[in-house]
Amino acid sequence: MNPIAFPNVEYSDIGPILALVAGAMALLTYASLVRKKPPKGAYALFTVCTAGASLASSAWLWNRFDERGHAPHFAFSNMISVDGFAVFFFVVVAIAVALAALLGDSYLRREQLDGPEYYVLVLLSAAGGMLMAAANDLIVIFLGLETLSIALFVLAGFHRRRSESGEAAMKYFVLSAFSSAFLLYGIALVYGSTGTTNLAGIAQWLAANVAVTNGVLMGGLALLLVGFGFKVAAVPFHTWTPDVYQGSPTPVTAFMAGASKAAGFAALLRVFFSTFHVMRLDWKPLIWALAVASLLVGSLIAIVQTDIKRMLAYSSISHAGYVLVGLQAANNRGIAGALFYLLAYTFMVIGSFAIATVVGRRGDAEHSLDAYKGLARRRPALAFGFTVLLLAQAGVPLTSGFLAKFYVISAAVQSRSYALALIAMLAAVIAAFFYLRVILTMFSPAEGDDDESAVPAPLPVPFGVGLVLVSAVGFTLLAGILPSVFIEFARNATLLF
Amino acid sequence: MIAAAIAESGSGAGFPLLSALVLLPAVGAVAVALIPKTQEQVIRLVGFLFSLATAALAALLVINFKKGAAGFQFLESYDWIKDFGVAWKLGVDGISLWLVALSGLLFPLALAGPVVKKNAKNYVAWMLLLEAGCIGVFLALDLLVFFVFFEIVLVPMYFLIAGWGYANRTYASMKFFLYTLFGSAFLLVSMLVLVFLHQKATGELTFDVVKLAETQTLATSTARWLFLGFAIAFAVKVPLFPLHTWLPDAHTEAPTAGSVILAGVMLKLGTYGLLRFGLYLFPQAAVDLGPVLLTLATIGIVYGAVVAAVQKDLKRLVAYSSVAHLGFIVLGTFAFTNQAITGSVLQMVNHGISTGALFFLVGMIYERRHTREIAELRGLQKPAPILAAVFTVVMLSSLGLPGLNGFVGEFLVLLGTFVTHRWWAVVSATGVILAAVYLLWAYQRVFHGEPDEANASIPDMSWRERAVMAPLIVLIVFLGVYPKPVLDRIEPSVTRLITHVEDHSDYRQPTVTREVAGG
Amino acid sequence: MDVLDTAWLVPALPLAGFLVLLAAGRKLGEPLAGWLATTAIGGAFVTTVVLFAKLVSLPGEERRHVVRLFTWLPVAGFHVDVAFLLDPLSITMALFVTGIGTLIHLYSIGYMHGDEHYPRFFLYLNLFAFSMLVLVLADNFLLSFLGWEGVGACSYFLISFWFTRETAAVAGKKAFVTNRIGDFGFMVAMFLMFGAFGTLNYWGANGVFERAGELPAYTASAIVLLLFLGACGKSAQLPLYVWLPDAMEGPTPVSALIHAATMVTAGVYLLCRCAPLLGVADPAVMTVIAVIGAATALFAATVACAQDDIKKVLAYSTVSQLGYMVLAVGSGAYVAAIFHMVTHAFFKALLFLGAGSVIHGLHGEQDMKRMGGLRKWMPITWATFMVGWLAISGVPPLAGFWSKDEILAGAWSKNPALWAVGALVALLTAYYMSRQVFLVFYGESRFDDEHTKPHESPWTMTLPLVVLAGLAAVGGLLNLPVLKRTLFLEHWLEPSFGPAVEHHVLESGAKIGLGAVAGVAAIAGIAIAYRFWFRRRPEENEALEPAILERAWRVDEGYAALVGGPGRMAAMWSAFTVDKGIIDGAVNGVATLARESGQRLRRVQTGYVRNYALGLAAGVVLLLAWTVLRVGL
Amino acid sequence: MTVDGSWYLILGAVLFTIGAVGLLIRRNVLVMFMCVELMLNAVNLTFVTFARMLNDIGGQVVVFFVLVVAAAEVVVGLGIIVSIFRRRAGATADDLHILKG
Amino acid sequence: MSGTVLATVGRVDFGVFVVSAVIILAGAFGVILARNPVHSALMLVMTLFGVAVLFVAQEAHFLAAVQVIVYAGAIVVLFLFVIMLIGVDREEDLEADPLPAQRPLAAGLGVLIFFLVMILARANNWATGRPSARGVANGPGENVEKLGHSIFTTFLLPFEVTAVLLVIAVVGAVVLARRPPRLRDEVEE
Repeated sequence: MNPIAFPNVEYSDIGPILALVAGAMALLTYASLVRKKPPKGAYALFTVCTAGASLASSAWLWNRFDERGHAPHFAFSNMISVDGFAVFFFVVVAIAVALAALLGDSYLRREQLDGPEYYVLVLLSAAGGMLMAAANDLIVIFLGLETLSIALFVLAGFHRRRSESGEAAMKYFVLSAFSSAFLLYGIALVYGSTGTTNLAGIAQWLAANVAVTNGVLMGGLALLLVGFGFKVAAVPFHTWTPDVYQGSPTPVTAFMAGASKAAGFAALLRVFFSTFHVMRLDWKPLIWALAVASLLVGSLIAIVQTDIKRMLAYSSISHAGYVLVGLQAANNRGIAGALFYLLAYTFMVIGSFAIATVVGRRGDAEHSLDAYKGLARRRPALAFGFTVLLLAQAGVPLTSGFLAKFYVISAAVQSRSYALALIAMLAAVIAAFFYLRVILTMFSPAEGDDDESAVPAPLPVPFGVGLVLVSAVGFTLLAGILPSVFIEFARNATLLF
Repeated sequence: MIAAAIAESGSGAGFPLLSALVLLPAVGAVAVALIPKTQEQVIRLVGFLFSLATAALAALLVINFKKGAAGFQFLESYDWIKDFGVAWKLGVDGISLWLVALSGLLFPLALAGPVVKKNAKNYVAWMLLLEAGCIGVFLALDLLVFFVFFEIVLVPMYFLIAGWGYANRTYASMKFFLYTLFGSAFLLVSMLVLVFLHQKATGELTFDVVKLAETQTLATSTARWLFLGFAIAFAVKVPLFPLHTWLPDAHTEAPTAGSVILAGVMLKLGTYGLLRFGLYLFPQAAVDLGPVLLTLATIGIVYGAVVAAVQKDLKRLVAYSSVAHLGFIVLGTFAFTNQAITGSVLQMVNHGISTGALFFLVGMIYERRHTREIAELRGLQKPAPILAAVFTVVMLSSLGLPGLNGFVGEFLVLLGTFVTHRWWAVVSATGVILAAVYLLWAYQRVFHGEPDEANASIPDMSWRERAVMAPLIVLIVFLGVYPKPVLDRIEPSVTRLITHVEDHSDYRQPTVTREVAGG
Repeated sequence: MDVLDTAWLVPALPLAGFLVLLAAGRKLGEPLAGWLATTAIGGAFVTTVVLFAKLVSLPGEERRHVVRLFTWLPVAGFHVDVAFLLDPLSITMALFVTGIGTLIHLYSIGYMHGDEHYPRFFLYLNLFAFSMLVLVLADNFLLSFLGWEGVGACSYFLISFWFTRETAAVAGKKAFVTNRIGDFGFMVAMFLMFGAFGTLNYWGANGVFERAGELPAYTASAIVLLLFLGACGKSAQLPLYVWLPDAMEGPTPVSALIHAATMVTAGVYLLCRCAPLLGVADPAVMTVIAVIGAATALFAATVACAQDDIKKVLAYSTVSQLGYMVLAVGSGAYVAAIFHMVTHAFFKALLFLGAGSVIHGLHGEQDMKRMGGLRKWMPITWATFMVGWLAISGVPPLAGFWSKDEILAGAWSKNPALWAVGALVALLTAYYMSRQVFLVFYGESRFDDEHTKPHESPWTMTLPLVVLAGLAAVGGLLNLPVLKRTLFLEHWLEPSFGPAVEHHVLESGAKIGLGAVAGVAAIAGIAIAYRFWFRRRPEENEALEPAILERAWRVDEGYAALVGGPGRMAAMWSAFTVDKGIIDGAVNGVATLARESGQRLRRVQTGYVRNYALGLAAGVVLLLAWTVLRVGL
Repeated sequence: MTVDGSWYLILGAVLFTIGAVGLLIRRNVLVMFMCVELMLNAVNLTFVTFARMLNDIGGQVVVFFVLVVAAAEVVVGLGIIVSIFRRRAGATADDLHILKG
Repeated sequence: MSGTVLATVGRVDFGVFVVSAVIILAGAFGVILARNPVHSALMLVMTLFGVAVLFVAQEAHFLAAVQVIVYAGAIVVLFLFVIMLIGVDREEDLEADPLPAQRPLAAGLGVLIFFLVMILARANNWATGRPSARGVANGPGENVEKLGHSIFTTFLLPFEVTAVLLVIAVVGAVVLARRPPRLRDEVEE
């Protein structure tokens, strides 16, 4: 029997992932060993610190790229690639974790679901997401995706008193398993036709066999797109999104919309743009179609929604369309645009769901548009924050949302996809309708508001949620007004592929 | 040539006046936002003072503007998004100068004039933000910066209509926002296509309007498509027939100050865009497709007037009159003669003053009678002779009576257009007749006749209202009698623009409209 | 400093009056405001007289002086100054505008006594005087146009002066709008001239008239026809005359000043001013002008025969007399036109003021059928009115005879048919004026003399009457065709009309003959009226007042049917069917479409997880199918 | 002669399709879930076949990981089913449709 | 090895394949057509066994063992356990689908997916990749050893990730299966 020569492993390469996993383990161990309830918010604080450690580790990685011998490279026997692209998503996911933890704290206490499980699952799920982003092997992507998803199934069904929550978990689970099967089948076909699941290996094979039109490979690619398309909620693989976003506990929805979508896109971008770059003429039309369908379907259905979470879900579908526009451009600007978009979107959408968390009140039930009536009067700051976030999602200038759209659309134009660029802009017009509708609702008086003496029911904004809002709104405005540093970040992330 | 013009203007260094003009109102908005809600008087005062300070800056700009220089002055340029070659580049020339001045004038009046009943804080803050946006649009010399301002103004205006408007405000504000956004979609895409094609041809990625305009690299058909894209966006904003239907709704439902700004300043964003970008960036395409726009403008002039005549709502009537008036501006823009374009620019200012004033007046009537239905108003001249007199002057300005400002612009436009596009000018001139029909008819129904009880008891203009109208009336007369200082500053820039069009297209201006040698 | 350089004072004085009244009119009140206004216009008159004297002292060829004040519109090649032109024509116009204007201001002080808007009235009057003076003194078309529209606006203000009266309001609007149709012609004519010459100046090195000869005939014809359209509006010619009869809703001094003596003659003035252009135009254009003038004269005269309103008769008479003037212009008899303009100003202003005096005396009564026998109540009014009557009827040797004679002579040389129409009009004029005099001043009183005590007017009103009566009597002296030397006006105006003027030379025999026929026609008219109307009850002559004439040939109704029917329908159709329905409908349709597709698409989201999975599978099939197509079957 | 790899692969495709169709037509969540297992097995079979054809151990390793994932998924999936259907009669997927539109 | 042996082996392999395929497909159809979930589960076991046999036929012995132990042994038992726990071992009415279009569409799409994959595969060979990219599978040596070697070297990271996955599964199972605590009345917000 041959002795096994373990590969040389440098764990600092996956420091951000390890930080999250370690945090989760620590939390789990503590909670199972110590009976005493920890002080209020301790879990959340710990999770935020973990995310902070992850961020710090990411920053360290990022800065090290400039050093000799630490340029972007593959690690763990070529299983992952340590590059700017990965680090970018580490950052995005870590931010999502921190924000989700802050949101979760008060929510869990309000809904009397407190305990460490939420945080553990969020941390582990996020680790899966990061893994997807860094993966250099289809099997790692698959494992990362499953890690992310399985934790999310649990989180979706976390609010066991709400039947919607269970239904969401159920639907998410069935459909996700279904799509994973397709993804896996796609991986198998790619494996068969190229002889490897390793992305670098695939790229090498493609470079050597560029002229061959390979049906199995292309079939595999199409099925990969099914799996990723499902994760990022692109039409026609979006059907789970509204139901799951609506049914899940709101902080979970926020995390899902932020981290899960980003991770899905990380894998999609890496596999399609980087690995299958030579086949871009084959996949661009598919992405084109998916982008158009997502843009239009997402916007059109969103305008007839009356539930805020559901509406945001549909809007997230149309946002996925924009990111796909960036991918469809298949140039560096497009990818950088997609990255910037995801960064901006993470803040916008988590901020938005933060407000839904507050307005949803106890039982996570009040998500109809009517619940937002008169918000501007009762909670002007909240209404202002939501307005900024919604306008950003609509793509109004001086917010990050505008630059994100501008970025991907400019990439599309650069690659001469004029029609797509125009469709994307027109979809933004449709989309603007429902964002404005929400804004309008907040600024219109609620029933009984005319009566000056009537005291509206208090709408407390917990500290954590406030923090989320401040950072979301702050980032949205900051990146909208002084975007250079963030754009630089996104651009460097693509250069350091 | 442009470089020389810039060098000659030379006032780039020193105090960043233009940035200050844009930022001061924005700072004001923030300042207002920080004052507690209950301090309504303080809020109003602070808001007014900020807009007044902005007006002072605008006046400073006008005073220091180098007369006779054609190029951009007071240039400022700072990198904004380096990766895209986007810079915070501001500059002013004879075309934008007066629009900035107009904004500087109308906003303090709009803030001082009508008093809103509720939530003064948000209202004032939005107004100031709107001012920053509007001034930004006129000063931006970077396409993206322009676009940012062009879009951002929608937000405050949307809130002003939706928050302080009349019964049908939701529909109107939504329509306004979405319609304009629809146009912007074409603008943004065309803009990007232009920029990237320019990059392909020259290797430089830049949104700098001057650079884009001075190196014409586009193929004819491409330029036409791009021009069309720009034109759609601006046509919506102008609004040009048949993209105008958002305007009556928005104007009618907006609060008085909103209507004033909407008509006075915001519609000019479209005409200014056509002039600054349509002609400057796509000279040949503008020449080729000019007749299309001329035709739409002409239809708009006649159609707007005809439709205005039978409106039942006084505010709606004024709104449709804007469609007609803006038609003149577009007509002049695409006539490509010194007189027509200079007239257009002047007409932008004139329309801002007179239609702004008209909306103030309609607002005053509404405040007194709580209706805008023409059928319910009658004989107001009897209880309110001063109001009637002011209305008369403004109305005469609006219908283009010589000696008042409206005539000067309209006449120059028609005169200049006639030389190059005879029949368009002739048909458009009938708009002058129709303007008299609908305005006088409206005046007759509202102010003449024997007032019934409800109308007989209204108060005349208050001192506050008189103070608001006074500067407008003075300008209406002044610009009608002695427009020379204004024309002298517009004309060099217009001449340069036409020379630019001639340099880059097969168009040649007729001799008769050219600058006389040594004249 | 040259005395002529003070020409700007002429319009400036009324303007100053206007401004003062604007600022402090209400504080001044009655009668100070009136006196102020009168002083202002009087000052202008005096200045004009001084200027006139100076101009007369100059040799003929130097009688053209331009006073430039400041640049109005400078845009590249287009340059318009605010500049005044002093030449015989403009100074003549200025003289009679300020002269008659002063008289009527004075008259108004009495007439408007007690009106609650007394200062406002004088404010408008001064503004009108200013505009009118700008119109006649301007050195270029555009400045003239400023005055042109300015007088239109003032006319609007003054017609609807008593704005609470619905009819006054409507009449004011109608006047303005109708004038605007003419102004449209004026404007387009200016565009054409600018296109041809690059300037709108009258004279000077680059002036339009100086270079008129360069114009192709068809351009010149177009310009002239368009200017004539403007003149038709202002001078109430067919088919744009309709506003003038309605304009009588204004106070009577207004009718006298604006709608008889001055403003309405602006069209004629413009045509005369453009004589050099008219000379270049196709002769057919002149014929058109002459025919329209003659037709208007005849048309209005027939209508005047059947009017009951004392002012309406005079209004139609004005239209008719303006037709005479236009006929003269069309015949190339510019001097005759100006001559008649002046004499007409004298006697028509006189008649209007007289009528005003009557109305004043009867406390607002305007129906002639309810007057009668006023001779004894209002002797001065009666006496002066008689002078005006005879003058307008063309009874020698009063002013009207001479000027009308000139016109008829011109018409004769143009075309005897035109002369025939002119002569017929002369007869009708004498007839309807006599009818008016007999109905108003003779016969028995038909008003309720129990309660109404007619009274003579105060001196401020009668003084102008007397002065005007004097002028109407001797006005013929201006241009007596007795000797060449006595044709003062013709010699005086010659520099203004330049070489373009055709000299109608008729042998004195023919001229005397024509004059005799005109005189006979006048006498005949008076005789017929005497036969039917003198001291008779008006009811006896209903046959002479057919309804069709009373309703002015139903032209107004026709226009109303045209504009009020199809025009209004078209506007309504545009506003509601096209704009609201089609255009806005399309916009809202897009919104509805989006919402509907949203609703439809949303139904796909059934809530059944198996359906979702089905959709996912369908997506798989689509992707695979596309791949298959891409790879090739 | 060994059986050509493509037979195995076709078998895998058939099995995959049966699993997919089964998931679409069955209402019982548990059975749907089993259908997923069918699909995963089809994939596993495909991987193993490819591994043999390519003579590459990597394919077999993938199957190993898929087995782990399947196990984890089953645990969580059944957990969800239990938590939902504990209080309901039957385990019919169609019963869950309060979220829609 | 002689030609005869090869031929025999070939025949045996063929026989194994056919038999296994029949078992697999029968089991698969059984899963989706059985009315009773319990029957479905048992049919699933049949398929799993068939697959395991084919693993063996392709020299993936370790995976075959795992397939039987983990899948057939653990997973299906878990299924059965849950079926019993929530008491859904009643028969499902398969005659009609309450969602009318579902069934034909499902069948149609399934058939389409299959044929599309077939068409794609027909366009060229199935396995076109570079052989033995990550180590030899077929040659001499124990399958388990080769697999283990690969897992602990090349696939070390994925292997470590499975640990995370299992932790999630445990935590998830606990979270989901635990009865929700009763609502407290007083809420600190």
